[in-house]
Amino acid sequence: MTRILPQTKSAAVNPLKSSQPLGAALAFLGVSGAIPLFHGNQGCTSFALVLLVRHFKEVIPLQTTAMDEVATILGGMDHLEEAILNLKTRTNPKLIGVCTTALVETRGEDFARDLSNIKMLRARELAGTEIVLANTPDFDGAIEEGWARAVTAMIQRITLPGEQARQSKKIAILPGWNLTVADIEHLRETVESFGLKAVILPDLSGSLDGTVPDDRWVPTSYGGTTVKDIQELGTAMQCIAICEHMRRPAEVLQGLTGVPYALFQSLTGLKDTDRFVSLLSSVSGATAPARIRRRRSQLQDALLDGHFHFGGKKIAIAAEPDQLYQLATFFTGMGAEIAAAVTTTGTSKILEKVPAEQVQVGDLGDLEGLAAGADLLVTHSHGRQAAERLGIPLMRAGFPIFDRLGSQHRLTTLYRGTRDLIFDVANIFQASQHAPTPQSLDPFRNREVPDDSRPPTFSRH
Amino acid sequence: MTRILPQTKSAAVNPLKSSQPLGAALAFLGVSGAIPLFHGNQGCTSFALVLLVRHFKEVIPLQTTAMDEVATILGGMDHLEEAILNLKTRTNPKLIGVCTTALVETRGEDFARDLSNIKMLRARELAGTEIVLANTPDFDGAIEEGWARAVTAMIQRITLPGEQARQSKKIAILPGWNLTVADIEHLRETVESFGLKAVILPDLSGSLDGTVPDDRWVPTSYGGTTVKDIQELGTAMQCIAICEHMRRPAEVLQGLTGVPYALFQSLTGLKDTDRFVSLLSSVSGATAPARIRRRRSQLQDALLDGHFHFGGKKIAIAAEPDQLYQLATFFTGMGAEIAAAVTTTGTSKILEKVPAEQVQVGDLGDLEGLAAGADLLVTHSHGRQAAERLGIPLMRAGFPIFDRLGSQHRLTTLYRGTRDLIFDVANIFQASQHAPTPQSLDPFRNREVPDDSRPPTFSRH
Amino acid sequence: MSLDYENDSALHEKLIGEVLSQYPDKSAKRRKKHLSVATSGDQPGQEGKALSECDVKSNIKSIPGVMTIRGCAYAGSKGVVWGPVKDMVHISHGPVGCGHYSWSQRRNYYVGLTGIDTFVTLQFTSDFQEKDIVFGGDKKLEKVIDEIEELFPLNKGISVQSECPIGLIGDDIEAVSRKKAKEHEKTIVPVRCEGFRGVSQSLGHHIANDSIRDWVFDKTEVEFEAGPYDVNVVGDYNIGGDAWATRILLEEVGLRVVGNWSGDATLAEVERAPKAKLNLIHCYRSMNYICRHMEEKYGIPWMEYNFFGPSQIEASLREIAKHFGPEIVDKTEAVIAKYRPLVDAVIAKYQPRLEGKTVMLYVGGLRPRHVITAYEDLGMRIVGTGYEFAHNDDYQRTGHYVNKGTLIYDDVTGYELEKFIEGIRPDLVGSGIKEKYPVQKMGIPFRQMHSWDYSGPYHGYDGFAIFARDMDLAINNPVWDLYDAPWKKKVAPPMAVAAE
Amino acid sequence: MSLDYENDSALHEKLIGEVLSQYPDKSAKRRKKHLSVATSGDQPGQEGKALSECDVKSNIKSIPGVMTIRGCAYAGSKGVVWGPVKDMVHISHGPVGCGHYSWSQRRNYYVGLTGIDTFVTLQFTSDFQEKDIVFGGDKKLEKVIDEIEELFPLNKGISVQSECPIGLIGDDIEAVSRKKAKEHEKTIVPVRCEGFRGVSQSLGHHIANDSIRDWVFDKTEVEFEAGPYDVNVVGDYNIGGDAWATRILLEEVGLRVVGNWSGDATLAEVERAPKAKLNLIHCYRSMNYICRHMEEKYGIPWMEYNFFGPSQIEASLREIAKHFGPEIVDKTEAVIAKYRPLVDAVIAKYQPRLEGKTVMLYVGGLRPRHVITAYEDLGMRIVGTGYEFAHNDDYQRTGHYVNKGTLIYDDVTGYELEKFIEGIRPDLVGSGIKEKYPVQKMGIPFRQMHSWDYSGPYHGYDGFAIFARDMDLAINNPVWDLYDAPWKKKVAPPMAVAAE
Repeated sequence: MTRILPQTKSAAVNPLKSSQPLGAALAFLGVSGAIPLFHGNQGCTSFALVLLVRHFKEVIPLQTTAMDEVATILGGMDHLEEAILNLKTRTNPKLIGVCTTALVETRGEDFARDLSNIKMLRARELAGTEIVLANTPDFDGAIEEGWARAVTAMIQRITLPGEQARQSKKIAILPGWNLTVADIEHLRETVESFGLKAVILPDLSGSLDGTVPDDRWVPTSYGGTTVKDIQELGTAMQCIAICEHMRRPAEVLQGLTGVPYALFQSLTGLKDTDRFVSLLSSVSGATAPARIRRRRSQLQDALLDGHFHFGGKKIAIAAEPDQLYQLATFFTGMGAEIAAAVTTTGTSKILEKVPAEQVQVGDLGDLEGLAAGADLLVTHSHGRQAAERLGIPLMRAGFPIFDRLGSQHRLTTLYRGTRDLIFDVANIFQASQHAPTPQSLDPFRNREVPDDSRPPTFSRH
Repeated sequence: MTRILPQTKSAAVNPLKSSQPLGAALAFLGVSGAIPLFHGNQGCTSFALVLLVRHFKEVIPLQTTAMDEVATILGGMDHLEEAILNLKTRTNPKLIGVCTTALVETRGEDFARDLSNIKMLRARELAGTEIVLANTPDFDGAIEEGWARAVTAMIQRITLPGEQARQSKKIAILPGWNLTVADIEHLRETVESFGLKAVILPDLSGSLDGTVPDDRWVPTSYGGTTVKDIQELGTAMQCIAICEHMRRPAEVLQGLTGVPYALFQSLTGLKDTDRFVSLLSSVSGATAPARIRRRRSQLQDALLDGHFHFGGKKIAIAAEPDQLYQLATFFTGMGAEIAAAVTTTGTSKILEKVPAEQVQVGDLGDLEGLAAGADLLVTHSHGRQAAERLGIPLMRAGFPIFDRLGSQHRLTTLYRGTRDLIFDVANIFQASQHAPTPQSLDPFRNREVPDDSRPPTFSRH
Repeated sequence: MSLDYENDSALHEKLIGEVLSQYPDKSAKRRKKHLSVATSGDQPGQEGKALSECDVKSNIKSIPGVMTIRGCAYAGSKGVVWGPVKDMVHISHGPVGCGHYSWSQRRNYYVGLTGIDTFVTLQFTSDFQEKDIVFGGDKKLEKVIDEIEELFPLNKGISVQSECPIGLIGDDIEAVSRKKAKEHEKTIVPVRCEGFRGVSQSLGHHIANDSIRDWVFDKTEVEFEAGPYDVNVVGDYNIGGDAWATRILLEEVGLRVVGNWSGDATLAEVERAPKAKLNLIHCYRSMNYICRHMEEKYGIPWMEYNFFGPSQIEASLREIAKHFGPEIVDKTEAVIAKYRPLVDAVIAKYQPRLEGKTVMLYVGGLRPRHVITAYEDLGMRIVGTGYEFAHNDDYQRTGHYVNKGTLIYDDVTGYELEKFIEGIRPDLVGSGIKEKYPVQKMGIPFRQMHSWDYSGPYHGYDGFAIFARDMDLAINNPVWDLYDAPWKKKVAPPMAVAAE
Repeated sequence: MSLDYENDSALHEKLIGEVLSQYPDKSAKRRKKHLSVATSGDQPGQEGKALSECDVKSNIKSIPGVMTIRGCAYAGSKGVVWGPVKDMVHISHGPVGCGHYSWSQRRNYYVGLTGIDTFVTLQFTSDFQEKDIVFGGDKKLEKVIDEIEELFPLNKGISVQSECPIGLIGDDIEAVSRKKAKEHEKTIVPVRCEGFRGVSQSLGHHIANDSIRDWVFDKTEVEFEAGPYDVNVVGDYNIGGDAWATRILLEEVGLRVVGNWSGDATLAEVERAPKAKLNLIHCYRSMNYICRHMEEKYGIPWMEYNFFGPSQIEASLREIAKHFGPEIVDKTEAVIAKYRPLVDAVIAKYQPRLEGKTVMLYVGGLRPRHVITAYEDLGMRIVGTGYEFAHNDDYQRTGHYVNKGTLIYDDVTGYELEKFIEGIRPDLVGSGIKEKYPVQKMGIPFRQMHSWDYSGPYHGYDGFAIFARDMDLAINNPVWDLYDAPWKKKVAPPMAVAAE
């Protein structure tokens, strides 16, 4: 079993993780007509907003309760109420998703009661707008947890409880945050090719897919899951949760409505996609269409063409737990080995299944220390400087990716996404190949560390 | 108007062009159950075969008449006949595409008559197999010409002549050789989304798309246009030719059958795709489906996100004429300028429309000489060493691409392909960005040449 | 050269009215104070004269649910003032979010061995967990400081940048700093820049300035041989190399730049600042406090300058030279003459491509006024401008830069700004990353004028050439011709239009 | 160490029968001569003994419409022998195809400034157009040579590699070469390697060897101080650095490598070759001609050696040492002892992962026999092997390498090879790029054994470690577990199986 090593130091040097409220905001952005509302200072919101904009290169309708010094001392309910009313008046959103921040959580107010009070007192004014609360202090968890909490909260608050008549062709999909916009588009198209209808929650493919809205001023998210879809999740035949962090929302949905769920810890790789396609076959009663079979065949071919470049390669990954699992199993499945695995939190059960000797809970400083001698670094854009210092190529994955275009349009799941990943990585390896020189030949050289001339790094391990 | 400069020297140093028979062979490979047959020495065939294998990473059923010294002296008809009969007996192909090489063309035999004789004498044995001849000496033209000649020959030989009853939903598409497998797949899907049926000749997406055939030993191409489809081209409502070099086959088809054609000199870029979609709309009487509109919207967004990285960049391209036009117009449409344009032959009319001051007919040596100071080189894989010497990143385009995986799975046309191209190029620029240093600041420095420290190159111009 | 033009006051007044009509009454009343139309362009130097009839009311609280572009005090201290001091380690003290979000958001260039003796692009946080909130974080802070000393022994000092929870849980970071400073014999600066203080990043600037005064000045023996032409450049953060471009000019006219705050700065430069002869303030907003303090305590005069575009460069150089007397004045005239041909060449090349193009600005610091003339030097016109986090003295300083009828907006919301842009449809908008995508989706060229959009420098003559090129690239890119602005579309399905 | 195992003769005979049954009678009869099963493994050194009962008949003509892996004379001369001579420019003389196709198809490594004094990875062609075919190309060749002299003045010489049309249009490239050699005072070598000559690349080797004899040897004054331990390494093309790995060993045992043909070679090395004391032939097939000539004319003995895998390395080193006497013998034993622990470590690591795995080979040159023992050193078994373009003496030389029952195929077609592989289903196939994709699609691991599949070197001890690692990576990659071989599929739609 994989050993999970706790943090080695008090400081985080080049943090791997961003924080929980951002994950929750992302999830709310996958609902149509939604506005995520940070309950905190304008500053936190502004920072998170900029980071989201830099990642998606899109308009992000993130809002703030603009807690100031006085409110911080006296309590934030007035600000929360004013923010909600202002948003309602001006933009009439379908959903306001409140994400708490460290500032208000430190005060330890009872937000749930605050919200109930607001909704009760302002029932008439707020009709037609769902208001969902996700408790997401920065000092706990990371994006994964924030995302899952927001989805759980939406199901708890919005989905109609109780057993309901099931629609035989409808399935509910709860994807992890690490699926790209292209993944979601592709997932939907795949499900539909079996004659099924997919309700995907959250669905970032509508709102953050890089389209230009026809109607100019859109103060909320556009596209995404509708509130009505969330209400009616209980009529699905089957729920499919993707990634371990979506187990909890799936369980809550099952508890509320009895809809059974199947969990895919990853949708990357041939085997997991086979399992997914097989499930769609059995739910729909249809065999896989020619298009899907052709994609499988193309993936097989990519496995053949690509494995050669992966064999024996050493990979260093820093990612949140489920993405770490997704990527690590992809790499080891191609014959590479995981030389370093760093993650954000030690609590996820998926970590035990990561195909590495050990997983270090830590930061990019840890990654930099552990990655010497690796052939590839895999982490978000902030890993670029470590990659440069180590002289190792970087494959960008996770959040944020702000220094490349189109990261949301890259497929990473199912047959086609796995194929594309293989090509991407194999091409990185091909681009950074080094030929031997007469001087480099030496039978007694340790071939396990291909290049000893790399500069030392500043982290100790 | 663009000036077309003739070759500056007798030698080709690092040739840009490969040769005509290879282009013809490629075209034949886009027909189902076909075998291209090089009429020449086993050596030429073997070389071309290896290059095709390295590019596609697929099995390539290329065959040879294995001309030896005796046949070279006495004439090759026997070898041609024996080769055809052997292929027929062993593999029973639907089509044998004979491509002549320099060896036999230098002798100046009358291959058309040879072939007629063979067909007549062996009529019974050869029944069920079309045999098409493309005259493609290496000492003339390049891939573009070879491809167009093979397609023309197929239409002339196979398509049923005369006006025929038109199928209202059927269109014929004659794509240039420079479209990738992914482009062809995408083209078909786009056409079908309007309720139309596309017959694409040649169609490499069936045979060279990286699938693993179920039935093991396939001695011919699999997938691709059927011979029947070629016979029935005359029943299409409309023919669409893509690239100037496909004008001739389209004209021949029109002459034979009366099917009108529309020529798209490029399918890359918003405007040309708009024109294409508009044509599909008018042929089908259907408006563009939501999926297409969404792709257009995503391309618009990519134009916005991407243009910033292209503005003022200097691009050096070496490619065959139509691909040069396709890429050059793409780059200038994004605000870059074409600092150097090199092509294989000076005869194509498209060259006059290339948005560059001048187009040099020449080799990669010319490219290397002209490209100093450019921000990006664009050519096939053999440009990699020039790129390294110049310290300029290389975007691989054309044939051959042997040192990267998945080049056939990259889209380069229509809304989505243009979007992907924008991302690819913008990311190359982002990866090779350089920050100023105190030393590099100097108001009197010539900013038009951003880096004067580049090593001199060996070509003179 | 200030162009002689007048903007459309009536249109601008109407736009303000339309925007406000969408708010509930109470909010409208508050927002009204931030929006205005300039009455007349004043003459340079007439500081303090009213900018417009109603004037904008700035530096007041944000409204819940009305997101603007502003940041917080932490952003002002860590992100602006302290972050670029390169040989110190700046701890984002509290939960991980603030530090992670703000990481590498500004392009403060520097030279040095990153991770060895230089730390600007590294990010340090004490990564508070729930237990730190509950039991207090002082112990953790001590550990973090010890770890930093061990991992990065070449650091010259540490600053502790407080995030919101610090101010709520009653930690005593001053005590920890004092203790650890003594232990490690290093400068350790606690900064009380919790995000909830003040209404924007602006108070963070002030707090950071004060922390320099209280925790750096006069705290160590500074060995430094002062000279007659020593100046500090204050408030140049070396975005894209600006400070380097500035230094070239000042040295050419005979001055010695002994400190640059805080782009590419060392702690030593900050410590020796009080020995200079003159403080040259670039970003008045973020650094006026410490300059006023130095004036008061050490008798160092200060003056503002503007190195955007040749008109202002020349004016500023002459002003500065005057301070130092004839020798410097002569050199200055020689330098100006030397660069004239370059300026003429840049203008000759770009003015024909940019003449008459209209620009709206919305930025922070001093840029809403300082860059105006650079545009005008190229024949362009400023039709609207505004500050993210200005005070009233900023707007007073803006008066002589803007022409009559210019639309002025303070702490504008995304909604308001878009409405103004849509109404005016300028040829270029210069603002921040948050505005970039919505503006571009409107079919309007855009440049980031906080970070120079990955370009720069824009200061000095070198910068002017780059600035001119960048504006040309943005405005004249062919994609804008492809772009059918959505409001120009017919009601027909979009394809019909697209396909022509 | 030759493993003691026997392959399945009956199965292999049956496979040959099945394959031949698909051909028309005439073709079957001709193909039958190329296919065989080994009767018994001979002892090393028993050169000349029959390999099998029926024996293969090699170096005979290809059949039209039956594509094999063979190349042509041009490939043998330009691609193999001359191409790697690094300080000469090799002109592919004729139309562009041959030169372009063959460009960078072999990984002949070298050191030098490419494009300045070294030209291996550049490609030069006279790019014939129709008019050159009609009016003859001699004038063009003259111009091309002049241009090369001007563009690349540091070249040490030029070779003219004839493509097919040259032999047909009656050009006199010898006259041009003589004229231009005189004019430029350079070595210029015309090579009559038109592709239609001979049945494979093999005749091209011979022609290239002869051109060295006729146009290089004894043509210039060679200043060179010969030593008692001078050897030429002949027929090592330095694929992936092989020649470098070889040189390390030879120098360690006390020899001086004065020439290496032709990987990383200079023209000077070729010129001085006749002064060496011994020719060590690696690739016998391509270079035996010139070695026999040197033996005859200059009295230089030659011997073959094999540096693949420790068994052969040791045997070869000892054979070589015997030639030079006790001093070298002692040094050799010391070298062998020095590397023993490394060899043991490599075997200890990889043998458990490779033991008993079966291998089929199909390659060119000497590899179908020479690499066999390297596999056996790792506990693997060779079940089939064959040459692309062998002569009978190659098969004679193969006898003592193969065990009884091994399938032998000469100049095999893609169809035949696939049928054999499908019938035998070995654990690994080692062949060329053309075979790579069909074999992999059958679900069988593959390594390119011409080019070492972008890896190498495989010669010497260093190479053995890399070789062992590469074979392990190929065979034990997890993708093979994912791959359902199509013939194992049930008749059900593939998804049903796939989804399990």
